[in-house]
Amino acid sequence: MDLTKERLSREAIAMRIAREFFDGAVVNLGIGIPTLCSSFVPEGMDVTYHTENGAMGFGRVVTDEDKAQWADIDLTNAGGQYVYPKPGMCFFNHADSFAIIRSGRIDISVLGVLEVNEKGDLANWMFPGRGVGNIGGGMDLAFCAKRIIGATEHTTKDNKAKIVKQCSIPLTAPHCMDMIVTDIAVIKFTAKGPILKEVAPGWTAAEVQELTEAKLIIAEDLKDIELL
Amino acid sequence: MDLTKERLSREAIAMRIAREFFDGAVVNLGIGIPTLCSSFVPEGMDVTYHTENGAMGFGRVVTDEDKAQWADIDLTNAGGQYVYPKPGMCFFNHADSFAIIRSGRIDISVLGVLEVNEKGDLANWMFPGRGVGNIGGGMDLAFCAKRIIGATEHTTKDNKAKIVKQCSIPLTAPHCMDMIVTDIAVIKFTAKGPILKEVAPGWTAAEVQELTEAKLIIAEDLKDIELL
Amino acid sequence: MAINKVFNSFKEAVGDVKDGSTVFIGNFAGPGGTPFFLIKALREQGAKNLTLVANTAGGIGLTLDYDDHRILFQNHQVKKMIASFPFSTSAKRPSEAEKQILAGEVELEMVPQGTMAERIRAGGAGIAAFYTPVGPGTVFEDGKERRYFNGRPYLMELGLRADIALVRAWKADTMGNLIFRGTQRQFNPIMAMGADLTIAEVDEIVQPGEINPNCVVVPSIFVKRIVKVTEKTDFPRHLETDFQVKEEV
Amino acid sequence: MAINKVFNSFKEAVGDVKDGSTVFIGNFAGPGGTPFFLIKALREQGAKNLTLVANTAGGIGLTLDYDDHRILFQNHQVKKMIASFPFSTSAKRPSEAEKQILAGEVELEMVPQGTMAERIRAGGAGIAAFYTPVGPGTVFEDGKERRYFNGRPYLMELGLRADIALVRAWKADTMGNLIFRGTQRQFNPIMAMGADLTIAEVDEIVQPGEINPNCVVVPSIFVKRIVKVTEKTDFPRHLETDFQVKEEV
Repeated sequence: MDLTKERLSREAIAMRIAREFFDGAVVNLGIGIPTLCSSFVPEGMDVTYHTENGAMGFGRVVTDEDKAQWADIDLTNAGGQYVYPKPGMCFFNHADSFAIIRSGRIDISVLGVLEVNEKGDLANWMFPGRGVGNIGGGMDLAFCAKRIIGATEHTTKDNKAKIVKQCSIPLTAPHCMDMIVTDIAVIKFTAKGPILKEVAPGWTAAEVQELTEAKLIIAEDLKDIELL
Repeated sequence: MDLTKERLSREAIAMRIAREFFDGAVVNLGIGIPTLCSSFVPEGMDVTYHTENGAMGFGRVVTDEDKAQWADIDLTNAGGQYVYPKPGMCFFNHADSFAIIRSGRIDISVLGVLEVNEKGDLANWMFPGRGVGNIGGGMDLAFCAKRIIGATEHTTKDNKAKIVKQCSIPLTAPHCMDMIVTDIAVIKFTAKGPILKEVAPGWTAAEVQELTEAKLIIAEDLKDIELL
Repeated sequence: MAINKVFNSFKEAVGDVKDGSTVFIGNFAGPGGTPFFLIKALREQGAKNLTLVANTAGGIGLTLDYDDHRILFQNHQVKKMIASFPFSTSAKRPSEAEKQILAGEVELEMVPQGTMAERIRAGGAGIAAFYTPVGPGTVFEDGKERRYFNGRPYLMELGLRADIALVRAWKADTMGNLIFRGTQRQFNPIMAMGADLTIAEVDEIVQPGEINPNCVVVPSIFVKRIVKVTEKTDFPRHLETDFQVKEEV
Repeated sequence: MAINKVFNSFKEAVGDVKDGSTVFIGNFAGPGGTPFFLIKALREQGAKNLTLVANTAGGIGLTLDYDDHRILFQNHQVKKMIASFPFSTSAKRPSEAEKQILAGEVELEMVPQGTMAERIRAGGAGIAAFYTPVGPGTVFEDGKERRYFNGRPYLMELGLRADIALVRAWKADTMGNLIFRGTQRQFNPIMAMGADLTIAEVDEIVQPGEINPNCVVVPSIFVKRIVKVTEKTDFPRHLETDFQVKEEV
């Protein structure tokens, strides 16, 4: 197994996930790779972002060069990053924010992943090795958003599989994953099991399986990940 | 029993109840006699009115002569009457309005009375003789306000007692009444039973008891109702 | 494509309401906050066997006499009414709803007003049920679970959702953010939250950004369709100004 | 006597906080919406054995480094923490709260964020408990009642109240009506609703009537004390203007 083989960047993972967005979609982006997705939404597509701390319809994360003019501690996303104001945005309290989530009004929730198993159970809140974790708002999203997409490197820093047979850390939500996009694969979770739909350019299904503990079903129409 | 003996007017009942208000009190006034109370609050006393339909801190009911200038269908009390706007008033939705009631933040709720029994159970929502009724927001108030004061004529139009041994119509809330002010008496509900505290000028305790089915305890310091 | 939820007519906005739908209607005691024109359009549209959820069943006679959802009863479109104040205050002028309820043609579920508001809010917030202190020991306890918390009795009440919400607001932006005027607000915001298809009748439609984002009462996500009122009603309203403030009242 | 809830100093406003109190603190990921000066005053005041309820346990390191309620841990005033995001994001820079929690000096109750918000809202709304779809099949189900509604599993969660709420708002009128600026709002309005004594730290105090009554977010009835911030903080904020709007972002 060639572990030095080129993988997709974090931006490319975000780019692939952004292709799942649609005009009019209401999307919640978790901290990390998920936040990057907002930079790759096609021109002319109207995606509305929701953030747990009580805002919708705001713009992208403020760039470093814009911070002097645009950074405002009263306009941040769930990761505490500054975002641009945008016409039509609105604010609401935390109970209303989670009323939106719990009542199934988030079309797509993009979440980070620590482990996901064959059944689509997600575990992403307990820090590996620290014995502690932050549940935050991820559990509400994982249980209640219409569609959950995972965004992650395919393996841990020490090359352990993240797509496993059984999760070893506490779950965020059972049976919640719809799809996961990693730096080498796109996998869809189904009642039959996880289906490998796409691989990173230069990777084979067998190579992806080798870095995956869960048994993958190879899609008949398996193809290379397309980013645009 | 002299049924033609003079009784207090509806305004006088309201006036006596207004004496129970205090500076800073949050008060909810029901439809009918209760609404009249707001006209008799002493000068300089700050009483805040709450209404079920989502407002607090508004003014009195708009007078007939002021209607042309001040009547506005978007500024009404629970009886649908126009009220004056007042600096510091605010509006909220119906869920928040009853959150205020249910969490015990109404100091005094003044309610109409059809029947009240010795234990202080209140029945005031089923129209007598029609077999139908409107529960409205009265039940929430009767269960949750800090103090419930009843406002009513002492007897029905055909001279039947309203203060009874057992309520004959469905309850609004059990054990909720603190005090009732009628056109001939002020009665306080206690664990020992209803105590007759005040009588209308010219009335004796015996005369009040005669128009009352429930057995009244006569207060040692029984006195005439004072309105000012 | 920029989101634009504006519909050109009330007729079009309610065109696809199905027979058997559950419909929230913003309503309290008087005309303020009632979506008359949507109600009128729904009568013309004609959907039958509706379950209506509103504070009154229309035509209660407490204030002005006007055409609210009583016209849906007159047109025999209602199968069931969920309300806190369903009956006319005058025995001499029973509403059409009252007649149909007493004749057994329309089923009535009466709910204490605060419980109704909380049930609607729970439905919109993804909460299946909750425990309220209101009702133990009364006829409203019938068929409900009683449970004690800290020694106090509570009743379990279920969240309530609707297929359609007809709401009245003051202004909307084209994306669907809503603001309200005074006590017009009442049930409207929570009903907007709790329906699959929320349709708002408003006095004015503005561009996104024209409503101060700190003042938005109903976030756009809850609203699917917006229609502007063009016809004048003859109720007293001072739309041209903010609320005037009268000192010493 | 006109109601006036303005206090002249933070010290005075928190002067009577008792040992053993449960305290809500408005807080999310960054400095926006956190009542720093009230927290600082509470540290000086010194009440011990507090139960804090806040989204984080302070000093999480997700954004800027600043003195939030971590100073209450540094001063050993906390007995129990209820939070959704209690730990530092960096294993190398564990917060003081984290050390005390892991050492068993402080008890931790971790609650999913939406459940925490709803529990606070329920406490403020007189609701004893509610059923949420969040949590079945996870460790957060432990010790809770599971119940099915329409075939879907829900967990029963209890309302949560506090003795004191320390909240941050933008402007107050002297009667206690509050408005907020952007995402500063977060937990603050529901915490204001759910405490016996709510104390608000604000940028500006105005006369009654100066806040548009249609825009009030927290009705005055929920707020008991107000204190104006006079010291400047050096976080980026553009208080002098409404939110500017950048097109095409």
